[in-house]
Amino acid sequence: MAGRVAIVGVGQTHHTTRRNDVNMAEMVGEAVRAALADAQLSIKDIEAFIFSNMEAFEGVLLPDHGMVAEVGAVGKPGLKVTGGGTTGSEAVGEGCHMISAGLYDITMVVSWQKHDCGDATAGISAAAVPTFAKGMVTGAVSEFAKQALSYMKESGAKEEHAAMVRLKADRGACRNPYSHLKLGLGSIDEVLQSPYLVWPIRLYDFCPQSCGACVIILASEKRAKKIHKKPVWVADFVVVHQEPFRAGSFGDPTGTETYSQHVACERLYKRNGITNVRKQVDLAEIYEPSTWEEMSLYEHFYFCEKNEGWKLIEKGVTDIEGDFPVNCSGGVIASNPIGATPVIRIAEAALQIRGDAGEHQATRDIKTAIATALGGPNWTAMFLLKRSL
Amino acid sequence: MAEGSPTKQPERPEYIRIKFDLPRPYNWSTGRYLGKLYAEAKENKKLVANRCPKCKEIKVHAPTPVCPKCKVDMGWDWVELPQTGTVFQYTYQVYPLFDPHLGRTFADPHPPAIILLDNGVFLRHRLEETDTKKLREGMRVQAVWEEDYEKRGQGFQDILYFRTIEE
Amino acid sequence: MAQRAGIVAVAQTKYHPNRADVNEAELAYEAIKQVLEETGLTLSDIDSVVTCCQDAWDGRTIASLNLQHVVGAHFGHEFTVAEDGINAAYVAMSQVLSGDHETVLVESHMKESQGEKSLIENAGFDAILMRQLGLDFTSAAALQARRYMDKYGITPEQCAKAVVRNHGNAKNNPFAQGPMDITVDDVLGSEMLVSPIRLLDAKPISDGACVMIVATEEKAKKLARKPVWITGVSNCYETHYLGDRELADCDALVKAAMRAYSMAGIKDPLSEIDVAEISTEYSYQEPLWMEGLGFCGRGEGGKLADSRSIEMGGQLPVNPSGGVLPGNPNGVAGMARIAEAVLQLRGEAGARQVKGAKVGLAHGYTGICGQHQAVMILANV
Amino acid sequence: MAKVTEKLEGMDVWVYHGKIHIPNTYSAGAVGSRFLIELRDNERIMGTRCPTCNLVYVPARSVCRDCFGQLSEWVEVSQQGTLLTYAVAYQPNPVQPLEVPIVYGIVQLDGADTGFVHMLGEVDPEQLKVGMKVKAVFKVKKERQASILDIKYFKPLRKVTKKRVVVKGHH
Repeated sequence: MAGRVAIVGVGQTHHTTRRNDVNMAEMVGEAVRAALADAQLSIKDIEAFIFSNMEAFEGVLLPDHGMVAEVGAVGKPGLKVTGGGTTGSEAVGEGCHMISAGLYDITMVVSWQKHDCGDATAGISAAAVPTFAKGMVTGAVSEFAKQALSYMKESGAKEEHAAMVRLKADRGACRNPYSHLKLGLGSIDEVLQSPYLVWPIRLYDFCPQSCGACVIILASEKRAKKIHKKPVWVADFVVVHQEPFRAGSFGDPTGTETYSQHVACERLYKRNGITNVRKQVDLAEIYEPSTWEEMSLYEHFYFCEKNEGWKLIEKGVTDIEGDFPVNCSGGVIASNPIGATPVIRIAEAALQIRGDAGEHQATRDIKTAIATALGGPNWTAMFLLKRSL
Repeated sequence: MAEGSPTKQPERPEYIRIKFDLPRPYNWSTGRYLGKLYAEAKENKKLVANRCPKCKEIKVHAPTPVCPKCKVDMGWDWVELPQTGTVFQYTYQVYPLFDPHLGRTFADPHPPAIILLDNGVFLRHRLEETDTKKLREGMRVQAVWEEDYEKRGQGFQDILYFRTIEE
Repeated sequence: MAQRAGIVAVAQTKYHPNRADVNEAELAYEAIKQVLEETGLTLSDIDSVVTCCQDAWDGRTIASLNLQHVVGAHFGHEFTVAEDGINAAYVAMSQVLSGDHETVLVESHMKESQGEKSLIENAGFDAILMRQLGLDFTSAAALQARRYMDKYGITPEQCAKAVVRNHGNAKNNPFAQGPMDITVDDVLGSEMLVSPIRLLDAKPISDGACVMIVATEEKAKKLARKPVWITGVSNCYETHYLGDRELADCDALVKAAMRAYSMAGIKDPLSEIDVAEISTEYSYQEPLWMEGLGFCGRGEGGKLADSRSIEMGGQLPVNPSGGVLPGNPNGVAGMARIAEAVLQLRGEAGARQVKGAKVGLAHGYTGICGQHQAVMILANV
Repeated sequence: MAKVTEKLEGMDVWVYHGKIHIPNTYSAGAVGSRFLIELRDNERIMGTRCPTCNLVYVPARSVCRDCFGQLSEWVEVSQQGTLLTYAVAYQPNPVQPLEVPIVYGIVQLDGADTGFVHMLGEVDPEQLKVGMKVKAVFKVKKERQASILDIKYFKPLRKVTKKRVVVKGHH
C-alpha cells in the first residue's frame, strides 16, 4: 500500500436480538460516538465516510442516506459499498485506499445491520434469482449443513467437536460486553441438546441474527501517531471472490476445487513473508457462520494440517489462553450483524493488539493478527494487522 | 436462530414500530443463454447447458456468456445433459422458511439435492422421494418432466423432480 | 497528486426503454466486450473490479452475483458501490492511486424497466417520517422544483428549453435513448406527472450499462490511444429529511464541486472548463445544478439555461450528449457522463464533438433531490 | 393466475414475472416513538431543540444536523405554519391509497426552524401558493395509531375574505 494506514479508533454497539429503543440511524450513531471517544477525536476530524451494510435485509434503498445526520456526515464526502458477507471488509479496504491514495488523512468506516427490520433467512434466500434457482436455496443453514456433512466425513470430526467450538465461543462471548449471545453453557451435552435446524446443524451450531454496528477510524501514518498512542497498522489486505463450487456452496465435497481461502492465503502470506502462520501471527478473528465452518477454516487458513481443525479445538490451542487464540470475542456464532461482522473482526483483532480487549484479552502478547471475512458463495477477505510495521 | 436470554426489563416505555408489507414486482429476463435452456426444456424436454471452448467444463447453473474460471467468451456450444444420475448429496428442511419469492412461509416437501448426472455434471434439483428414511447418497434417480406443454417454460422447473429408479 | 489515474477506455450500451432481451450480465457484457476489444485486454488482465448496482433495483440480494462471471471476478477482487456510477469510478481511482491495483474494470448497469420504479424509490425515504406518505423521487423532486422556481423566479419555459436543447443534442449521440423533435410548447403541453414536473420534464424509464477501465498513469499510457486523466474528484452528502434542507439550494453539490475544482486547480469553471456533462433526471435540475457547479450565481441558472453560452458552440457546452433527460438509467447516469466527457476529450465524440476540448466536467448524483452529489474533472493533457 | 414466465416474440428469451415480498418493520426508537405517541394520544406536535445551534427540529429528532449534538430538550410547537413548498401528484400511489390528486407539502410550523413534510387537504391545487398559512388536521382519536398519518393533512387557514367591519368601541 502506498501511504501507510493505521486504525486509531474502534467502536461497537451491544449487539442484540432487537433494538426497539433506537431507530437504525441512532443505533449506528452509538458506534460512531464510541469510536470517536476511543480515538479522542471530534466528528469534525473525520474527512470521509465509508458505509457498509447489506440493504436487502432491511429492505431500505440507499440506507446510508437516511443516517447522514445521526452519523455526522452532513456536508462530508463518502459513499456506501454493498455485497455479500465480505461487504464490511471492502469498506475498510476502501477506507485504507482513500488514505494511501493521498485523498484524505482520516476516514471512518461505518458498518451495521439491523436484522430486527426483516427476516434474515428470507433476505439470504432472495440471493437466488427464481429464473434459475427457484427452490434450490433453502437459506444459509442448509448450505452450511452440506459443508458440515462433508467436513464430518473427510476429517472424522464428531458432533462433540462442534459443541466444543460453541463452548469456546461462549466462554469468549460471556467475557465480551458487546457480544450478542451470552448463553453461559457448561457442558458438551448441554450443546448437544439444542435441536437440529437442518441436520447436522443444530441451533447452537449456527450464528444468530443481530442488530449491531461497528465503526473503525483510519488515519494516515502522519496523523496516526499523534492521534493514538497505540495505533494498529493495516499491513495488508486481500479480497478473493470465487465461482460457486460445482457441488457445494461453502465447501467442495468433490475435493477437486481450489478454495478462495487458499488463494487469499497464498497472496497475503507470500507478499508479507509469512511461511508459518502459527509462528509469525499471534491471533486470528475469523468469520465463522457455523461451528463446523470454524474447524474447516482452521485448515483453509493453514493454522493446521488438513482434517486436523477439530484437534486444535480438542487441545484448546485456539482458546483465549491457547498459543494461537481464535475468536476471543466469541466470534460470529455469538454475534452476527452481517453488514458489520467483518468490521467487528478487524476491530476485535485491533483491540487484542493494543491489549485493550479487557476480560477477553488473549493471555499471550499479541503483536500481529489476522482478521477474515466470508461472504457470497465462499468469498474470502483477509486483513493483516500489526502493532508496528 | 438462537435467541438471547430474555432479560426481565423494568417497566418499559412504549416503543413504536412501523410496518411495510408491499411486494415488489420484478420482470427478470432469462437472457439468451438461460433462454436456450428454457427453449430446449419446453420444446423437447431436454436439459442443455453450454460448454467452455477452453476448459470444456459444462456450466449448468446457469448457462452464461463467459466461462467464469477461464474468463473467456463461451461462444454457442451446447451440450444435452443426461437425465439420469446418482444422488451426490441431499439435505432436508427441519422447519419452514419464509420464501421471499412467494411472500409466505414455505417448506418444500421435496428434499433439495445435488445430483451427479451420468456425464459428471453436478445438478442442483429436488427429489421426488419425501420420506427421508428412504434417501441415501449414491441412489439412482431420473428426471421427471412436466408433461403439460402449456405448463412448461420455466427452465429447470420443467423438471418436477428426480425419481428414485431401481437398476 | 504525484501520480495520476487515467481512464483508458469507455463503452456504453444504447440506452433503451426495455431491454427484456438480456439479463443484467449480458447487458453489462455488451459494454465490457467493447472496452476489452479496444484495449486488447482480456478479463484475466484486470486486477480489480468495481461494479455499481443495487439490490432493490436488480431484485436480488448481493446483486453483483448476477455478473461475477462477465467481470472476471473468479479468484479476483470485485466489490459493489451502492451510489451513482460516478462514485464507482472515484473508488477505482483511489484503488489505482493507493498502489494496490493497476488496471481496474469499472461497471454500472441498471434495468429500470424490470422493477416498479415508484415503489423501489419509496423505500429510500425515512421509514418513520416520510415513507408512509407515498413519496417517490418524482414527487420529492417536484417539491424541490417548486421551492427553487418560486424562490428565484425560474420559469417553466426555461426548464422546458433545457429539455428541448438536450433532446436536440441527443440526436447526434448514437447511444441516446429516444431524442425527440420537440418544442417548448410540446414540453409545456405534456401530461402533468407531479406539478410542476410534466411528462417531458422528466427522464423516461431506461435500461443500459456503462463500463470503463481506469489504470495507473504508466499503464494508461501503454494501453490507451489517448488516455484521459482524472485531475479532480469529490462527492458530498446533504442531510436526508426534506424539511431540514433549503431545497432551493444544493449545498452538497457546491461542496463537492469546490473540492474537485481545488484538486484540479480550477478557479473559474465557466471559462476553464471546455465541456460539461451533468446528470439531470428532471428539467429544473439543469439550472439548479449549474448554480451548484458555480457556472453562474445563485438564482441565475434560469438565465444561463436561456443563454447561448451553454449551447453547442457556446462558451461552455452543457450535455453535448443530450444528457439524462432523453433516457439514462439513474444508477448509470453519472458514469455515462464520465464516458461522454472522455469521448469529448479524446476527440471521438463524432457529430456532438466540442472542438478542441481539453478539460471536461462530469457530474452525477444519487438519492432524493440529489442528496449525494459527485463531481469529476478530467483532462487530456 | 397470470403465467409466471412469458416467452418474448421471435427469440428464445423468457421473462419471469416474479416478486420480492419480505415484510419489514422499522423501530421509531425512543425519540421517534415519543413524537408519534404525542400525535396519537394528545394531538400535540413536538420538536426537539438544539441549545448550541438554537434550532428547533420538527418532527422531533435525536441528533442536530449542524453540530452532531444529541438533543434532549422537548418543545411543543404550534399546529399552524407557513407552506414552504408543495407538489400535486396526479398518479395513484401503491404505498398510500388516497384519491388523486395527492398534494404534498412542506410546512414550517410556528416555533419550528425546520419544515414538516406531509400532505395538504381541503385545498384547490390552483389556490396553492408558497408562503400561505396552513394548519394541521388530525384524524379522529380511534383512527390514530401513533403514525405520521395520525395527522390527516394540513389545510389552508381560512383568511377573512370580507374587509373586517369595525363597529365603534368593538374590535
